[in-house]
Amino acid sequence: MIDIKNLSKWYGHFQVLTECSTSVARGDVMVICGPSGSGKSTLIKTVNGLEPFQQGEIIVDGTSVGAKGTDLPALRARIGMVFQNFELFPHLSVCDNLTLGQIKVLKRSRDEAVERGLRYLDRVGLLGQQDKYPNQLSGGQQQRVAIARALSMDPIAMLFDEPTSALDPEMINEVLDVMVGLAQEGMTMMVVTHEMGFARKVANRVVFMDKGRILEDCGKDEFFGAPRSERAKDFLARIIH
Amino acid sequence: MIDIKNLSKWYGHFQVLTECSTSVARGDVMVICGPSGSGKSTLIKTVNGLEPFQQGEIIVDGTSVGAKGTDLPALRARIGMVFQNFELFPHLSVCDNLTLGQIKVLKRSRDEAVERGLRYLDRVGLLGQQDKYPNQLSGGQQQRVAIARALSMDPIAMLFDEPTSALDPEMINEVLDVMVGLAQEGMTMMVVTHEMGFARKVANRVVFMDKGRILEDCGKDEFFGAPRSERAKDFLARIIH
Amino acid sequence: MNYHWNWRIFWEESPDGVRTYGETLIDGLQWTLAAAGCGWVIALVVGVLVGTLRTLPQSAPIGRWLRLAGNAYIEVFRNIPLLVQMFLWYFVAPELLPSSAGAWVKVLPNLPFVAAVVSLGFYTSARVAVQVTAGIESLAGGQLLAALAVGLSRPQAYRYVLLPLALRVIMPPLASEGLNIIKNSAVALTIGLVELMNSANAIQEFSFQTFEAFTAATVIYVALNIIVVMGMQWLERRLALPGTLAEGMR
Amino acid sequence: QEPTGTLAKIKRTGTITLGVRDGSVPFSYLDDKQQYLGYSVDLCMKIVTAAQKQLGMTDVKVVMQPVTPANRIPLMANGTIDLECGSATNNAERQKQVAFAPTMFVVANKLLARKASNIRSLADMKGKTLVATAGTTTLKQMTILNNEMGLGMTILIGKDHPESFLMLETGRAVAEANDDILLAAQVAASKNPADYAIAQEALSVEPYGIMLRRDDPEFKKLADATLTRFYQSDDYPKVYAKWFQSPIPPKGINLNFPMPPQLKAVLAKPTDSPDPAAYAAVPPAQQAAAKKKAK
Amino acid sequence: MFSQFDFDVIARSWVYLFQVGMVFTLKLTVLSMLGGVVLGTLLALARLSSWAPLAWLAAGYVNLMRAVPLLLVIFWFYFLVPYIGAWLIGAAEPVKVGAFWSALVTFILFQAAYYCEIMRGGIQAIPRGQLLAAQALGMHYWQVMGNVVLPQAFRNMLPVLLTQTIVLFQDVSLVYVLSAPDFVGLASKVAQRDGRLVEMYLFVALVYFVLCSALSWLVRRLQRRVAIIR
Ligand SMILES: Nc1ncnc2c1ncn2[C@@H]1O[C@H](COP(=O)(O)OP(=O)(O)OP(=O)(O)O)[C@@H](O)[C@H]1O
Ligand SMILES: Nc1ncnc2c1ncn2[C@@H]1O[C@H](COP(=O)(O)OP(=O)(O)OP(=O)(O)O)[C@@H](O)[C@H]1O
Ligand SMILES: [Mg+2]
Ligand SMILES: [Mg+2]
Repeated sequence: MIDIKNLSKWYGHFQVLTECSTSVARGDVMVICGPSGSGKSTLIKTVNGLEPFQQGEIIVDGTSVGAKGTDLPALRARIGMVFQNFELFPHLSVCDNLTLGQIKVLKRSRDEAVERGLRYLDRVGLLGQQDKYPNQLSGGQQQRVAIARALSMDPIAMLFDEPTSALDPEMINEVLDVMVGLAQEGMTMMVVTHEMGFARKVANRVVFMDKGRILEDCGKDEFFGAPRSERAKDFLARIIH
Repeated sequence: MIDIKNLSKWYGHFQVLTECSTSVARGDVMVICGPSGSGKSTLIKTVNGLEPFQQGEIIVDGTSVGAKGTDLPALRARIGMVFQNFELFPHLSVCDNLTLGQIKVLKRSRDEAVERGLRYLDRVGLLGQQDKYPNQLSGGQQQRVAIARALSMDPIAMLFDEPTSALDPEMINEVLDVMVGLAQEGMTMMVVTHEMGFARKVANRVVFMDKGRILEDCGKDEFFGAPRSERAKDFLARIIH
Repeated sequence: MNYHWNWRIFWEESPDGVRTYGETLIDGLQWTLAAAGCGWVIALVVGVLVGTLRTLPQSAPIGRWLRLAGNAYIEVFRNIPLLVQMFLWYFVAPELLPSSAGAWVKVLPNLPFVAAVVSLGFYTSARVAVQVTAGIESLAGGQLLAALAVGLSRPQAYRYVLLPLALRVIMPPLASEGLNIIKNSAVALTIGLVELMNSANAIQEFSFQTFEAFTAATVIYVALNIIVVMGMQWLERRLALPGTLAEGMR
Repeated sequence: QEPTGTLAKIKRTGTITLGVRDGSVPFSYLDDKQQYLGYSVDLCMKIVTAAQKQLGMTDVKVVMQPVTPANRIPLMANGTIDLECGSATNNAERQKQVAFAPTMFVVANKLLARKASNIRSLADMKGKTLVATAGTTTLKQMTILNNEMGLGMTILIGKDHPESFLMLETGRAVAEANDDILLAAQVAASKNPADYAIAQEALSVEPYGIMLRRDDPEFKKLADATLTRFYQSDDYPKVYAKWFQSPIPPKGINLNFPMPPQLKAVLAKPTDSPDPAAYAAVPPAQQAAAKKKAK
Repeated sequence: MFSQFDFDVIARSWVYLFQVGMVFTLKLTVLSMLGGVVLGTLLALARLSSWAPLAWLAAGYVNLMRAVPLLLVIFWFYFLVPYIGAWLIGAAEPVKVGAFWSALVTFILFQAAYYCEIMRGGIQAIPRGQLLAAQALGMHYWQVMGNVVLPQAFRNMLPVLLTQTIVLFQDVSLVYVLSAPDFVGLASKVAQRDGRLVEMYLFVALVYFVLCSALSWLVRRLQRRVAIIR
């Protein structure tokens, strides 16, 4: 469903991504890991066109992301995205956060949007919080609202960029639980994370990046078990205490 | 030389110091320790009148610090003080940092001030750095300049407020070495620090504070060896790994 | 000093034989408010527009050109004194029009008012634009990405997310620009708008009670200031993001 | 006997400050060499010379301080200027604030308009735009008449006379109200003098005087004596001719303005009376306003 | 369309405009800045004083100045300064103060309120430890301020102070209402005398635009350098 072919990207003279290729099939859960600055966030943002790229090709559900004339907003509306810092809209109530995209982009009626928004709010265990504002919620709650916001657009796939790394330890699990549930229901997911527990539990693919290159791209069991590149080994050793 | 009697101090309704009494004789090295917020910094700052207090009495070399009409600047000029964050004057070169107080307060001639400043700069091992500016130096070097600055006023005693706690581990020793040297030369010192190695080596008195009270005030050997209050025990256990 | 104080002057009839001097002053106040108010509308609209242009991504060439245009706009309107801008709009602009249009414009009864509003509006808009840009940039990109990721188009992202947030952030500097435009409207006396300052001056010319007239003007300006500040504080509290300290310490 | 007031000040500071105007041609104006000059300035210099002589000083520094009609009176009161050498109307109201030297000219308020717009009297201005200069008696009179005669004119206000004329020239105003002599000078200096006409209707009679500070009898006495002597001397006609009947800088225009009979009368019997009736028959427009004032 | 315009008037007068008008404007700007910064700094110290009445007085002054239009202040002082002067030196009659000195006093007093707020921000941004360190060396209040706090505040705030000075430079044009011979005032006199408003005002606008743009470009460069030093 998501095909990335020979992707390269530069910031000025600095090459962030070098010839990255991988693909995610319907129902796949792909975990992307690697040291800081290796280009994980950049890679995941190119998938829904939030970051432009200079070389290569990305095809999402038949649509070429980089092609001229692609209706990027329409594409993005079909892919949910969750950020490290939640990025809820602080001036809108939870309910309005959930319905803004549905109403403005999908042109749903307010009633329909609210109904669906609340269904997903319930799904992440926060029904009853819809009239609060983002800053009145804990980090874990905010991130779960962000997931509900993405889900309420009925996405065909979800992108996560370190969804738990800005959270206090107690809150990490409440978010991971929601993500595990999603994965088990068959949602297609690309997840940048250092939570190897999550990867072990639900990933079927793990991608390891360093310095803008994809060094490993293999099944979960292979990644955690079989021999692999020195760098990945180092990285795993450091990350799993 | 420094006599503190029944000292109490409030910030508004909050009592920071409660009935503190202790005294430092000429040539004593007193180490003050205790948990964060226990009032150590406040206590040491009352000694040269940087913090006013409401009850009790402090006599430094015969001068009552809290009395009306005491010439605080003159008193402070005779007591050196070193701060956690160095507090060198960033707009002045090292040399000017060393001479400012001598020229403005002690009214020394510039030549005399420079000569004496450089002598102490040598003493802390930094001769040759006099034309640099503070932020061109490492933290450890800055703290040593701060010590030289205090020394160049020819103080009768030195106050240190956690002089090493803002330093990277590699630099702590270069500062402690200077302080040990000073102690061994017979300088009267009050030192707030968590460096128990330093205390063991040169302190002859250790004061332990908690919640604004002096809980222990005894010889070094007694503090590290003999039985003492639960809190101090707890504290020592946590601080010495 | 041999100055004859006469505070009753404001109840005395002014030379036009219709109004008292006090009423002259009130009339001036109304012109001040009208000029500042209309100018403020222009300043906000143009300022938000230009400020937004300057945050467009530089990657697209069109973005680069719009950015450049926005910067040039700000440079021009910030770097010419307001007085000179008023002269340009009042004395110069009509002469540059085709002569028939110019002749029509020049006999507009409210030309000083129109010129004052336009110059106050554009002059202030450059300052507002700088604030708007800073406000949007302070949101640090994350909100824009999130809005785009939801599928909002760029204009929608600005309309529903970035601008509402940025305007909240820049409320205090906007408030002081709002005060400035009231004060700056006094410059319009140089092109003959009989606003508050000018009516105080007229009272002074006709009655020679200089200090009374200026004292009254000063008091009115200070009162205006207090009202605007209080209004802005009220607005700021109302628009404060729920859950932040700006809401007030409760 | 020690001098007092302004004379004492001159003696102490060695300086006298004349309030001058940017564009009251030919009374007081700025030429293209950035010098202030004119008929009033010449008269003032007579007073300065007399003061210097009386004080026994060899050198008095003369400072030219530009003023506008709107600020000349406060500036006189607060000591910024010592003599106002412009084209100030002497009236009873102003005499409460300042003093005047003996009348040096007599003018009438009139209207100036383009010939094409056919303005003969104030009544023709109904609903049209008029310009007058801030701080002048003319502006005050026009404001009153506008209301009294129900003319509904829009009155523009120029900062000084050149700006007022500019409003007329650039078509912003249909007519300019001002003192007839000033209007004549403006027309003469304009790009196309033939385009303009001064309406015949005289709206007032106004004596011009040099302003001095009030309650300064010693200086006033000196000014009175100096000007009285000068008005009756043989020099006076030369000075009059120099400004009103010969080419004057900057453009060498000749106003060709013969001495009006009212002026001749007052020169023969110098006075600083603020009452217009002392100089000529007062036009009805001015009488009405004066009546209004009285009630 | 420009056929009836005559830009010759600029060629004829620009030397004079710069030699007299621009010099007047610049002199007023620079002197007002110096006076304003000094007075503003004193006001800032007063506002931060622990003696409440002084702090209130300074705050009241600053707020009053910032509440009224500069033009009103200019008029106030043009008429009032001679009386104040007389009161100050105890003279019986008002002191003669010309447009320049009156404007200078006005701008110093007015701008000081704005410089005060800038300096106050700068002083408050200095870490408290700097104050303590200076006091610990035995320095008196004025020594602490003069040698440690103010130099740092001043250096950190230099770009902001200069930006405010550009505003001042533009504000000086308002002395036009006093018929003072500043750049705009002289230009408008020439313009009115020769009936060449369009040409003259366009020229004036261009001159200000070029000067202010250049100045603010310099300030931006300075700002980057200060940011690096810190
Ligand atoms: N806008 C930008 N301009 C220039 N360089 C950038 C920009 N954004 C990111 N980079 C650089 O690109 C590289 C990859 O960044 P990216 O955020 O994708 O890394 P990451 O793998 O997500 O790291 P982390 O784990 O720290 O989030 C980094 O070296 C970063 O400094
Ligand atoms: N200016 C102040 N106003 C109010 N409370 C203060 C102030 N300064 C310090 N305190 C409070 O006084 C108490 C003692 O502070 P102090 O800095 O002396 O503690 P400390 O023992 O030095 O702690 P640390 O090890 O963290 O430096 C703390 O609870 C602190 O919060
Ligand atoms: Mg990242
Ligand atoms: Mg401490």
